[in-house]
Amino acid sequence: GGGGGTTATEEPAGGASSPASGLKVGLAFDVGGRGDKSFNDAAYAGLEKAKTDLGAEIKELSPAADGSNRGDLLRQLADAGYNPIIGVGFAYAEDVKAAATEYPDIEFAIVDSASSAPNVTGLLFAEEQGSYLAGVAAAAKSEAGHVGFVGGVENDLIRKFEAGFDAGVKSVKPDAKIDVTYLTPDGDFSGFQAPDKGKIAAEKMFQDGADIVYHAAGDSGLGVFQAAAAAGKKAIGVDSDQRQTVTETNLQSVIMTSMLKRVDVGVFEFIKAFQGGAKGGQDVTYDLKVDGVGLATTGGEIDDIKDQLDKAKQDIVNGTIKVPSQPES
Amino acid sequence: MSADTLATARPAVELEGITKRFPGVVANHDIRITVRPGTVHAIVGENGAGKSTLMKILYGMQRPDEGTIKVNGEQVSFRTPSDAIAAGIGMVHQHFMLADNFTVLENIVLGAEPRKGLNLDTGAARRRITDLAAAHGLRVDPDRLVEDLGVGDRQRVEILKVLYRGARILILDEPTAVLVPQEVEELFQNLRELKSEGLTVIFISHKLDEVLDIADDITVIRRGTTVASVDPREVTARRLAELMVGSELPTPETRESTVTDKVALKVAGLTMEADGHRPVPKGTSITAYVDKLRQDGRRLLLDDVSFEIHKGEILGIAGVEGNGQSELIEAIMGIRQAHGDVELDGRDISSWSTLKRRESGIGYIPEDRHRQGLLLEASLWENRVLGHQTRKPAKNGPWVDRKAAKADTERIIGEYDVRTPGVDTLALALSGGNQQKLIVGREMSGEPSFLIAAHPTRGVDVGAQAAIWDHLRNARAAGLAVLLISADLDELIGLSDTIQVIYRGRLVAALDPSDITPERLGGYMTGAIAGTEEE
Amino acid sequence: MPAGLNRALLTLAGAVVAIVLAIAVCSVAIVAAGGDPLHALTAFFDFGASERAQSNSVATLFNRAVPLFIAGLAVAIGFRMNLFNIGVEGQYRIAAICAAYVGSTFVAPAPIQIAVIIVVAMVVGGLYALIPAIMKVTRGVNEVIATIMLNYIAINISAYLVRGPFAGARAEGELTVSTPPLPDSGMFPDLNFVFGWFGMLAPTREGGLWGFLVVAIVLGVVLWVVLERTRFGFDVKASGLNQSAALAAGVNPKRMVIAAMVLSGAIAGLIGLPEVLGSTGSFGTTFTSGLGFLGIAVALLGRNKPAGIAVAALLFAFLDRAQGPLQFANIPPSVIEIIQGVIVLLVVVANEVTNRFALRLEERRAARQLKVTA
Amino acid sequence: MTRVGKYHLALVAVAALLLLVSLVRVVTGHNDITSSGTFGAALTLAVPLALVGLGGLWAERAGVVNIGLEGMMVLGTWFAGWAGYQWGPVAALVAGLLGGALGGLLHAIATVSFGVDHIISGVAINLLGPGLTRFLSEVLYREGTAASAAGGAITTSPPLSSPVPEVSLPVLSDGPDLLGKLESTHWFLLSDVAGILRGLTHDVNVLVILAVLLLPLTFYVLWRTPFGLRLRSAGENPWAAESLGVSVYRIKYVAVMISGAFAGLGGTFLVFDATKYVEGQTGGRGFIGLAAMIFGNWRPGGLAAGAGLFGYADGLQLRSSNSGAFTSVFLFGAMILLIYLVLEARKLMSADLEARGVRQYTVMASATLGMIVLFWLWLTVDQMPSELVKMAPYLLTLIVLLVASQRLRPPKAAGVTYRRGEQH
Ligand SMILES: Nc1ncnc2c1ncn2[C@@H]1O[C@H](COP(=O)(O)OP(=O)(O)OP(=O)(O)O)[C@@H](O)[C@H]1O
Ligand SMILES: Nc1ncnc2c1ncn2[C@@H]1O[C@H](COP(=O)(O)OP(=O)(O)OP(=O)(O)O)[C@@H](O)[C@H]1O
Ligand SMILES: [Mg+2]
Ligand SMILES: [Mg+2]
Repeated sequence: GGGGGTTATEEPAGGASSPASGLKVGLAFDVGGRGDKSFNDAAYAGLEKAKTDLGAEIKELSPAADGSNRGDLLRQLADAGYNPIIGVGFAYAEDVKAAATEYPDIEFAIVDSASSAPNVTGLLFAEEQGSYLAGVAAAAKSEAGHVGFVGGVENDLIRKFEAGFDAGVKSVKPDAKIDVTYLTPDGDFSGFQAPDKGKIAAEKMFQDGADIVYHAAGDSGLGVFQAAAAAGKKAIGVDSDQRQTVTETNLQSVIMTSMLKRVDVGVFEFIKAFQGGAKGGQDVTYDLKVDGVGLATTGGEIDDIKDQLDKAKQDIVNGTIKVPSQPES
Repeated sequence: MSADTLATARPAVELEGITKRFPGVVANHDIRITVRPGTVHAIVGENGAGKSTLMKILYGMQRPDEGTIKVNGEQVSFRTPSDAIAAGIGMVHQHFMLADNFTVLENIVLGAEPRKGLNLDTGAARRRITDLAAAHGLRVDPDRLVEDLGVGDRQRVEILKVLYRGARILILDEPTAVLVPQEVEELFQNLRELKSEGLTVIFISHKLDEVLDIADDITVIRRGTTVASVDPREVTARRLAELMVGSELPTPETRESTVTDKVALKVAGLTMEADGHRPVPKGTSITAYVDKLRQDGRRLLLDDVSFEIHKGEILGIAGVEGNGQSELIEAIMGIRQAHGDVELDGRDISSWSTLKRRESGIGYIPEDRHRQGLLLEASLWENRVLGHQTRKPAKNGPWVDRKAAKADTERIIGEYDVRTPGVDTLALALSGGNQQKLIVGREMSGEPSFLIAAHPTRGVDVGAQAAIWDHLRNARAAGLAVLLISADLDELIGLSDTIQVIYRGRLVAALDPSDITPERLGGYMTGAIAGTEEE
Repeated sequence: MPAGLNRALLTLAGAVVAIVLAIAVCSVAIVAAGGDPLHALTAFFDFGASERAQSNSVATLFNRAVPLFIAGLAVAIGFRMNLFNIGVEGQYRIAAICAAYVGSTFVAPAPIQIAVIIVVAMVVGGLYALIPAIMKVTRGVNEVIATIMLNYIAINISAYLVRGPFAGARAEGELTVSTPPLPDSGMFPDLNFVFGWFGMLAPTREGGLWGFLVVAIVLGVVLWVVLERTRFGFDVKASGLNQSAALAAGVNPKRMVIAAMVLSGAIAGLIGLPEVLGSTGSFGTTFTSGLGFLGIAVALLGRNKPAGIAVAALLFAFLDRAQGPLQFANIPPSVIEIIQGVIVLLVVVANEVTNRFALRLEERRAARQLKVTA
Repeated sequence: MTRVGKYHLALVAVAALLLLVSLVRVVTGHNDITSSGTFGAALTLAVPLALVGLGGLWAERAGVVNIGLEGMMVLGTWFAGWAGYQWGPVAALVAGLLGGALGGLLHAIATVSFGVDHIISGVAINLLGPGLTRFLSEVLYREGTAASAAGGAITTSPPLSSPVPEVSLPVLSDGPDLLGKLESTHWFLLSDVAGILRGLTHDVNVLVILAVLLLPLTFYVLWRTPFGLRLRSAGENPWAAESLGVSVYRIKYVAVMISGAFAGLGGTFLVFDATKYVEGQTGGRGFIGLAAMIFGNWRPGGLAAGAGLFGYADGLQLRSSNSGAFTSVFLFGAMILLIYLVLEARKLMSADLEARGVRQYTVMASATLGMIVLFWLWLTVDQMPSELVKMAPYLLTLIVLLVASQRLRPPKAAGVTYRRGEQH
């Protein structure tokens, strides 16, 4: 993953922060906004950390349901004196690019998309690498040699998850069977909000003999967990440590692990770097090397294959293994 | 017994000082009527005199602004029809109040359903209806859908509805308007029977001979107020009419024949299938195909209808409603598909669109002005354009010529005496008669060579009626061919040069209006007299 | 005509009352949420502190109003003849992707390039609307269901096209998919100079004030002329007011259904173009959806008349624009949707009430004048 | 044709369909076509559609067109989620019903009391529903509230405080699971029937049972009780009803509120299925339910068939993205066309005059062509683009409507603004 640019290794000088730092950080969520207990909330966690640790004044905005005003939110933040400004989600790519040219003195960051201007920092995540580890874990734990993947919306971000997962599974069990279902086509975002459909898709996989299903389907993942619980099988969560965020106890136990995507880290590190005087124009890739992605270990279900996972991780960090970011089809 | 005699002494209904105002209209003003029990009491009056309004007040559908109502001596105040029903009053409305997609039984029991537990007790209802029907000689099949019934049957259903609720006082608002004489006679038979059982009937009609035939008392209403109470034995139809309108009755007499030998419209073998039009298969002649349809027992709405209308001739079509008149009109207008040929001035127009037919000189006064003739929520001048949107003066290239259309509407308003504040008034603000005059004026413009006039004076008061008849006669004299369809047999006989009777989609008799009575005509219309061609 | 003026004034009064009531309802909600309705009200009028922010806000307002206006027009044509084209949503999506793709495949002088794109959009939108029209006239399929189904089908087809046959090149790691970018000659020139007339700064936002506004205005005027002054418009009105009278008057109902539906679809085809030609230059995953449904509300609010639709579109755009400012004032932005819903409901209720009042007045007037003359 | 005749015909048609499907399954080897899993999924997807469709039915039978079902359903989901996390499923059920009924009340006030155009009012409610629920979430589930601690957030409610019971048919689809055993033998016809039955009886949510019961109950109430007669009369001819003392306004209010309650119940079902409210979870089902109702000719049985067909197609689609089972639809379509052609050809043989129009030949020729194309597609395509599979349910609905639409008969006064004492 991740083209040019550096990885987030360099620590900006002067970690300590002054309370009244004069730092005003603006953040614009993706459609769905705050409270998705996942991607957007992770970004907010990073922002909040900046507030407590760096003394930043923060403002976060959610777009209209149709996402038509993403660009305007960025502009309104800029006009209100916020700097830096972060757009959460690849859907902001065009808007951040435009806003960055309109406001060359303000620093922008975009999550999940590459830098497009000198004052834009791309915060990229190597989902395929994390998903690769999820695939390794799934394959290692699968007794049937049959696993599944449920994607919410068939867009290229989610296909990245699929690609990594696929490669990870194949690396352990080359002839393993992998069922893949996407709930809705690209452009129809209801696939992230349809737990019933997630359940039906996962049910089918379990009925066909899969014993572990990985999801990248937002709220629809809940259905995947339910199907797993009903079938007495396992599931893998996504983005945050879902074994902790899911409140139903019967569902917690089916979540074998979760593929973590540390958007909070990305957001916080960006703000910190900005405070330290860093400039944009480059991408920062949060990959396995910097623990920007990884697997959650809550519940201890993958402790027994820790060595295998560590090895895979090492190979990826070394570059021995190149994880594809698009599934072969 | 003494209680009985007391009851007979007390009036069934007493209306005192009833006044009802609508925006801009006083529908009823200080009306006083006393109805004796066990009698048929007729209320007559011209259109808009306030008869229906008064009855709706008595039936609880409208509330009077002033005045009192007494039923069987008790003062009452009805808020809804249910109150009136509870007081033993039933009403048959001027327009049928039936749900087409319901069975007869469902229509009758609605609102007064017998129950078995939670269920609707259809068994009990059916028994009760059959009993009632037998007792009063009202034949109906409780399980038929109302949409399949003819007008006579529907009328009986309406009366049964009222009887079913145990009404002792029946209001019949113009029940005979859609009936042929034989059906009227049958209805009167029923009414006399009801009367003999002690029921009270309030009967509304414009048809004075009928009123004189059935009524025990007559009240005349003019302009919303009672002008006279008369005894039918002491009054003539002419005197009644004068009381109603304060003028003489007009007659629809056409003077001398203006029929020419030039055929304006020729219809040959017109046949329409009931269950959707199917094209005639290739290589089959129409007659062979229609024969096949008949053999198969398919219902035909129009069955081999042929006739000619000459310039200057009025051809009247007589028939009970629902025997194919509407279909005939729609086939000639090209609104519905049919087999057979239609020729206008020698040109075959069978395959033409409605628009092209209108453009080539067919005018059309529809039977239901609100449904087919007007855009109620549009202005008068826009209504003038309707049907003439592709012709001068309404059109100017792709544009609607508003100026010319308005000017021409002014002309119609003048020539046809349409009472309106102006051409921008919405059509719905006009009274029915004025709306009808506007339609007649519109259809006469553009010099049509052939006019379809369906019930041209239905629901129109005497003054307007006479005016419309004059216009038709003048146009006929100028060479217009007219196809006249009317339920008013006097109008039909008076205006037509020839009368054809339509029965079950077939033309069954051609009659000479000069020597036919309404009664005989009714015989043909109901199929009682078999069709012999007399000429 | 004083009668017409009377009616117009009454309508206006009704609308104002409705809007005031809607604001009151929302104030209650805001208070319940622990907010201050006055803050909310100021947020709606908060166009930014700097001149530049104000210019941008105004541009945003109009840029939002333009597609809403076109959507309202598209919906209104069907509604005027009681034809419920719920399928505007699908029609504009399909049209936008096809137009964006076709526009990217060639380079021609700007007027030609843009004209071709517009024509393609209208043709595709019209053709897609032709499907339910034909289904209705030949098989009697209810257009409401047919267009609802076709909306879902359109989402799938456009997803397939944008990822498959119509996909443009992408930078490595770019996650959005879109059609290839339009050449510069395909971008509609902006209207930023207009701001100069009012002594304002030109907006700096991407695309500025979209030039498509001009097309929308022209469209509105043309449509008004077509609907109010031509034979076709008369036929539409007649079919809408009284189907059977229109039929008897020689208006071919099947042809009218097809014509109205296709015209509605063709206009729907334009809904996506302001965005494509104004800023994005392509159809992609972030293409604004849902305008077809909002168009229904806008059309109904505008009583299916171009001028009314323009007002309604501006009102909706005005409310939508406050999405950001409301959040700055710590007020849940969902009050916007509530206001919009309440306004639609109350305005039509007010319409209904004033309409009846006006009719009654007219009848009374007619009756009075007759009495004078008689 | 008599009612009994129709009933028998329907039974024969179902049997024939079953036979055909079974044949397709054996030929293609795609056992999922009639598996209990597919039918279980179909049931889950069909039930909310059927409930919402019933909502539409109640309103339209009383003469009020209800395009606001989607908004009412949204209200149902939110209130069910809100009550459910605090007081459990029973409270969720009640709250969902009331939430939907609230939307219905609004619609009734606008359309019945004020005479607003029914479509306009429905559109406004579709705007209001999501706006109001989002607002409520933003207020009640915001960070720092107890609900937020319990797992609630702006887009979701906390999960139901206790699970919704699920039941199975003992012995047959549970425990010994005889049907399941029979299904897994993959015998012709027998396994298909077993699969279908098991799918409909294994681990079903209690609300499914309730929903399935509501179909005959609706039929009973509307077509067998005095109340139902009055309600339908308001949809056929309200003036007639009024003249007989039926309180049309009250009936309409009751009907539209029941309509909203049904939509809310559909929403509640979604909440039960997901164990919580999730924003956007209705996903346009209000509209599709309405389509199912029209499809079903404004009758509960037809509506159930419409919802079932859609649910089945959607379930199969969701479950078949790997196996390509959906390609067997091509074979199925080809076989239907074949049967049609055989029937037509027989008619032609019987020398019936009217069967021989040019149009008839064109129709038959295109049917033949369609059959060949479908056959060819079935033979050559083994994996369709997923977008095209996903639109299959919608396409299928359109095709069925094209074939069956002309027989539909809506209530005569549906959508008509009724005012007391103003007959038209
Ligand atoms: N609901 C109403 N609102 C306003 N005016 C009305 C209403 N109903 C009746 N009118 C008016 O009241 C007057 C009396 O009407 P009504 O229907 O009682 O007449 P009618 O004697 O029954 O006439 P017809 O012989 O035509 O049936 C008419 O001028 C009519 O226009
Ligand atoms: N339901 C109604 N609501 C409001 N006004 C009505 C209603 N019915 C009739 N009117 C008004 O009453 C007046 C007369 O209408 P109507 O058609 O009953 O007249 P009419 O007296 O019977 O006339 P004509 O004898 O010409 O038929 C018109 O001004 C009409 O606007
Ligand atoms: Mg009258
Ligand atoms: Mg009357």
